[in-house]
Amino acid sequence: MAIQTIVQTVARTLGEEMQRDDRVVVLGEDVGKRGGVFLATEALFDSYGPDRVIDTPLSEGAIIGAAIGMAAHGLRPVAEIQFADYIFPGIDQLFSQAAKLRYRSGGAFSAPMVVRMPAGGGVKGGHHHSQNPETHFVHTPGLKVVYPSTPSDTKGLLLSAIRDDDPVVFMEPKRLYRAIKEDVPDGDYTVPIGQAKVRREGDDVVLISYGASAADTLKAADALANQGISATLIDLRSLLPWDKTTVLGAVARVGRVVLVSEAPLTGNFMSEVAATICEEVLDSLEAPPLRVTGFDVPYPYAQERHYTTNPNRILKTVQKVLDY
Amino acid sequence: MAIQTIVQTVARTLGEEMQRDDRVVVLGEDVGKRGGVFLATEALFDSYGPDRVIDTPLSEGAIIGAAIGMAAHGLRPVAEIQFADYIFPGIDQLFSQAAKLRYRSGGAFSAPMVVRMPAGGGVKGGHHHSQNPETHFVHTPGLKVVYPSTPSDTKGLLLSAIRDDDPVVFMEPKRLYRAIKEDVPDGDYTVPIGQAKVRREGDDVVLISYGASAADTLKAADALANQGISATLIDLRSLLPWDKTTVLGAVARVGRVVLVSEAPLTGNFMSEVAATICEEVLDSLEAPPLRVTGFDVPYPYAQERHYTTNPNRILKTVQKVLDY
Amino acid sequence: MIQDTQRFQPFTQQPISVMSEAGEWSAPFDLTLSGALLRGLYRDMLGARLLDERYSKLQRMGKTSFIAASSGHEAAQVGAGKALRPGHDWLFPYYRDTAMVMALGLPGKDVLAQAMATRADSSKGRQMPGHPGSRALNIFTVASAIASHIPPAVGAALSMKLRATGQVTVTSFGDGATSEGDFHAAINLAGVQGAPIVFVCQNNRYAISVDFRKQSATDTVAEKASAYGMPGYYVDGMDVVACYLVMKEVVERARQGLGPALVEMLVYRYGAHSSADDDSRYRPREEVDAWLARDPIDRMRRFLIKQGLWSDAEDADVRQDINDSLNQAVRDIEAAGPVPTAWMFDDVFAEPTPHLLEQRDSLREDGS
Amino acid sequence: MIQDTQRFQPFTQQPISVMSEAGEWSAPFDLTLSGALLRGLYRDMLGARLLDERYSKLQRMGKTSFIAASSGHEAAQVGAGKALRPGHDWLFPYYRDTAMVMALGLPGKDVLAQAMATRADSSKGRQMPGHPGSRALNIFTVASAIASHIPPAVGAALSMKLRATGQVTVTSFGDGATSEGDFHAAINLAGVQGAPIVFVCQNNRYAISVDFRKQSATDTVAEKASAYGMPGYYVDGMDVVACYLVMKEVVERARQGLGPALVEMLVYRYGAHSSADDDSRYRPREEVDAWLARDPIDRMRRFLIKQGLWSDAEDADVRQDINDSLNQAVRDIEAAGPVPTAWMFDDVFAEPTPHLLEQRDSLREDGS
Ligand SMILES: Cc1ncc(C[n+]2csc(CCOP(=O)(O)OP(=O)(O)O)c2C)c(N)n1
Ligand SMILES: Cc1ncc(C[n+]2csc(CCOP(=O)(O)OP(=O)(O)O)c2C)c(N)n1
Ligand SMILES: [Mg+2]
Ligand SMILES: [Mg+2]
Repeated sequence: MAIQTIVQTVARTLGEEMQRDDRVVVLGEDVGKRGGVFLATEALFDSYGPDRVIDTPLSEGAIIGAAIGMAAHGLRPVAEIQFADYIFPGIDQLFSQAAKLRYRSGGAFSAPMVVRMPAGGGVKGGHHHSQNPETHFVHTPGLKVVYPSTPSDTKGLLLSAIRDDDPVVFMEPKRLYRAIKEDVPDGDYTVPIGQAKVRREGDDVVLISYGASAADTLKAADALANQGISATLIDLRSLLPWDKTTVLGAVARVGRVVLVSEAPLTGNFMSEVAATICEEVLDSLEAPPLRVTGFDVPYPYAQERHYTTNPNRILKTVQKVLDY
Repeated sequence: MAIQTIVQTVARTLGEEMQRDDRVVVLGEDVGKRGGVFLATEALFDSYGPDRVIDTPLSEGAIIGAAIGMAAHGLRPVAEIQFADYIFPGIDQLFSQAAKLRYRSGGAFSAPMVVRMPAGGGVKGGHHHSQNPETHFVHTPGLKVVYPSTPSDTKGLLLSAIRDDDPVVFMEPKRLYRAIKEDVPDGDYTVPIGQAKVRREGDDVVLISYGASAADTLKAADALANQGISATLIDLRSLLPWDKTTVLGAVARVGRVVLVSEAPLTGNFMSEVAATICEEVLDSLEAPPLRVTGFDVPYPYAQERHYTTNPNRILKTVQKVLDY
Repeated sequence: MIQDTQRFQPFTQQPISVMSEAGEWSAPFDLTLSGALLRGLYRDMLGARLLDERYSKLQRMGKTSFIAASSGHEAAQVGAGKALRPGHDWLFPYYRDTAMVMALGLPGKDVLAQAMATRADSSKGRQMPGHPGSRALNIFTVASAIASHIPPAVGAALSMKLRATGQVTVTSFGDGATSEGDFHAAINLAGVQGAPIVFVCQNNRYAISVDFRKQSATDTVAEKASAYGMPGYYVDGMDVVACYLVMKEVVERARQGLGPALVEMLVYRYGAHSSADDDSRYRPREEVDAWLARDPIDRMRRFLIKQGLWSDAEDADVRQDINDSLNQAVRDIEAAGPVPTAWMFDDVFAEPTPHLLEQRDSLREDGS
Repeated sequence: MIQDTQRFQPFTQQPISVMSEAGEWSAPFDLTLSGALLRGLYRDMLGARLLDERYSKLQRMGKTSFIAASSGHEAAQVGAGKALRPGHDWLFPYYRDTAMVMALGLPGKDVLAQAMATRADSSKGRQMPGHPGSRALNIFTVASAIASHIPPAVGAALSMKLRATGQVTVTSFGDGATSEGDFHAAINLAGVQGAPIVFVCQNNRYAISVDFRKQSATDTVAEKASAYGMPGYYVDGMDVVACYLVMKEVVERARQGLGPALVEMLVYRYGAHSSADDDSRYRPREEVDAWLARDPIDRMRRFLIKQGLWSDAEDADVRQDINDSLNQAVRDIEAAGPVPTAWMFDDVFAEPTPHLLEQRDSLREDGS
């Protein structure tokens, strides 16, 4: 076990897997000597050199596109998009090529690749260094999507993602990159894609979240506990596929649920979760499922702390659900 | 009044508005002499010439990007994306530039432009000529999104879109391009963005849809009527902003609702509508809101008629809601 | 066959050609290709043309929904396809490359099976017609989105270089594709990395209706190569031997680690853009006729006959053979029967996820 | 001032320069610029440098969160900014263009106000620091996404052409930006349409840590212009007069309807990429020192002194003036106070939609 942050875990896990499997290569902007602008690929260049740690030209289309071809040809590329906001110049490669390759070829070709990206706001990054584009990914058949919130899950899901035979979008909560330290299991520690983590069991309300919002939600749960309110805390971790069984089980049992995710409200991934809850366990609901999300505005700079899913907003919403 | 199809209405409405307002220009691939691959810009080139009807190089990024600059500079560009599926090479321009321009400049600049695109499947187009990418647009603050299903609404919303001071994504149901003829009002006929259309009032179930699915839903409603089941039929027409008032009013009154939209299930726009319904009028629900959507697979070729929201699938789902 | 010396110059003003319209050898070096190879080039062009004709007929009969014919591009496509080592090198083609994939070894039957989307289609009826692919032949299944296959092609070439496999990638596209951002992003990366890849642009001077002069401010595509630090060759795409020789040279150079190249082949699309197009709206008839008079197949036949490698009688026999086998192919493809509805849910992922199984079951339930 | 004859050749091997490092006039034509203009070029560079220094200090004090300094790029930026007609032509700059927007007329106070995001910021605190804009000066508000402003710049130029407004667009970006697909898509369109636009690439040979040799297989950016049918100029970006003269020539040519141009200015980034970067991880100290010795401001001062247009005493006075006004600016900006929370919901659309009003109210309710 080693006590480490999320961003350290990314770099070390990549290094371990590159050691184990020489098909694994890393590519992106500044991933080489610089070790990534967040140091998420630190020291890899020194260990594996420019053939396996590739500083690409400044083009997300080239990065993702090259990863697709490498993957189809037998490598296991891990592409870094410097900020999730910059996925869009490369999103056609992800959507039109990667997501549809296995399907369109009748299984003849596939793209076992990972696209890593720091996502989310609260770091004074403004419009283009703060967004949470996960809805775009989950709505695109052929992509898997994970979004861990702890160092251990980062390791476990990153290994699963690299070893997965299909393209996985690996979102990293940049606000938590250095905010949490944790003992991370050594060696071959994997977390299956598609399993949520119940971080806490409680009877009064279910709180569902993922990514940086999971940390906000945890804080809110602590505050609730102080008030004697016990919450079941679910960290989805995987968004596609997402763990319906765990979610529906908890909501059916507790009857009250608040869904927390920082992306804009309209079309937020939690809309999907809420719609599914209502489809499947309507009769167990004792209150409407309420969402705490970002607002339908471009990610603001000056007011970003009001935009995030801060514990205050979560608590007010939980109160509404409890008072219903 | 003139009896015309949707695609004829697009071309004629563009022509009328170009006549009225010389700031309006049309640009895209094959919009010139060819009149568009669907003839949605037919005859415009002959009337307005290459300065106002611009055949661009084959780049969606160039098309949307140029439209943004034209709009910021004072024109009213209407860009055509040949198929909605090809928005992705240009989506960064739409998301990173157009959607955020007014906001990021504190109102100094804006992009009053329309991005038209034939969308939806059922025309044997396979993966890349069939998709319904509206979720991506509604989830991007700063864009308005409309998706008419009749010739009259096409005219009314297209005029509103061109005259709107912000970027509007104008989705056209290509499966219905020539399937419906209708008397379309002459002259300055506009439909406000953000207003749904109640096409039929009924007491047993509310059916909500838009685009090509609205035609499927209409057929289903006819079949239901034959069985003595009366449906309220809502055609959303505008997806951002969408008409919460009309939807919530109808659902609160009737208590049962089926939501129909052809995009893949996970993250479908109807998930948003369903989540909102449950948030706001949970107690009036007599059955879970159920969705009839495309599946979470790339748009298939051979089986596309099973993929669409055909009336059969709608009817089975309505039955479930009624039986609940 | 490829000499040590480089035969062709990049960035020429005139397209590279090695035979006259009349079928006379016109290159400043000797013809050293075998008769078998030359006859093969011709036969492949003819096979593709006849397949096109059959395919069009099937489309008009409603047995397939769409065709984007390769007629007029055969010399370019066969020249390129034949320059690769089948099953070793990789090809990233676009939708018009029927003749190219066939020259590489894909049976015409597979092309038609994909177009007719029966159980005989190895890609399971997933895509619209004109989108073949083959794992065995390393033909990366076509996707409709223009230029979107070019970045993956570069990625495959980088993998080849990294692992020193001795393979080469060829990717093919039209003139319109050169305007897409991904063309640029990809070829730029290939230039920087010296990837073993050849970019083949079939310039028919139209992207559907859009004239090349509205596509690019340059006279040629080839000259764009200099922006990526690689040689660009401007080739007469109606001269199959020139296409073959230039391709062979640049492919082998890439194989030797000497870097990528861009090859522009000047061709003409004999038909409309596709069965969904009406080219009379934008192309003058005289222009079409002038190019029809330069038919690459006729030119090669004249050449072979002059070389004593072909005869009219043989021509008739070969046509008959090809047509017979097309007849048989169509019968077999139809006999295979339609693809099952449930296949719609396979191959989204290597293993189906719970939500896909649920959706498959829900469709069954609905029975629709 | 611009002569009828064209003074500068595109596609030179050596960067175009008109003065030596020592500050001697070295061009093959006479210097005809007025003393006032030359002094202005210097003063603008100095103003930008001093602002940079102040801005960095504010960042270290936590009064702004970020800076991507223009130090080292001043000659290029001032040369370009001064070549435009303020309030008539349009500028589409990138985040490093502080000196360029100031040369065009944007007060340093506005730059700092945007960076400090108080009520003094005309863009209402919406964006991270380093993202100025101005409606009055036609400075298209900076967006962080590299190269994303280039297609809109071309669109504006097309509008100018269509309406024959006599305006010109300039867009500016770094060497890294040239790899993005949108750079290509945009400049290609400009070439085809002959749009009145000048593309200015400030090549500092790094994109954050990525060396230009990993960005492009060419030696220069300028030579890429030939792929778009336009002239490309390779200019010494540490020579403000050369930058100004080349820009003036190509801007006026574009204004006359003679088409677009690409201008590469060879510069060096004196600091790290930004306050979030540590350049010692990838740049050798000796390289930085060598370029520091070529400081464009010092060179211009030597030139002016040699021309009898400047003195050390004047230099001290001007620095004092600039610093005084920066002091005042910072005081005013801070006094304006923070932007209100509710502003977060404005300017998404021209008119707020019901859902935005609802969300604004919900936030008020939450009080958070
Ligand atoms: C990204 C994208 N945009 C638009 C289209 C629609 N489209 C299909 S073919 C075509 C023209 C292609 O022209 P070119 O590249 O010259 O190839 P050609 O058909 O002439 O061989 C267009 C615009 C597409 N398939 N993909
Ligand atoms: C689309 C996009 N991808 C990545 C980034 C992150 N990023 C910010 S600056 C930069 C390097 C830009 O280099 P260059 O264009 O040479 O400009 P310079 O900073 O050297 O002046 C990168 C990669 C971005 N802002 N936008
Ligand atoms: Mg073409
Ligand atoms: Mg740079």
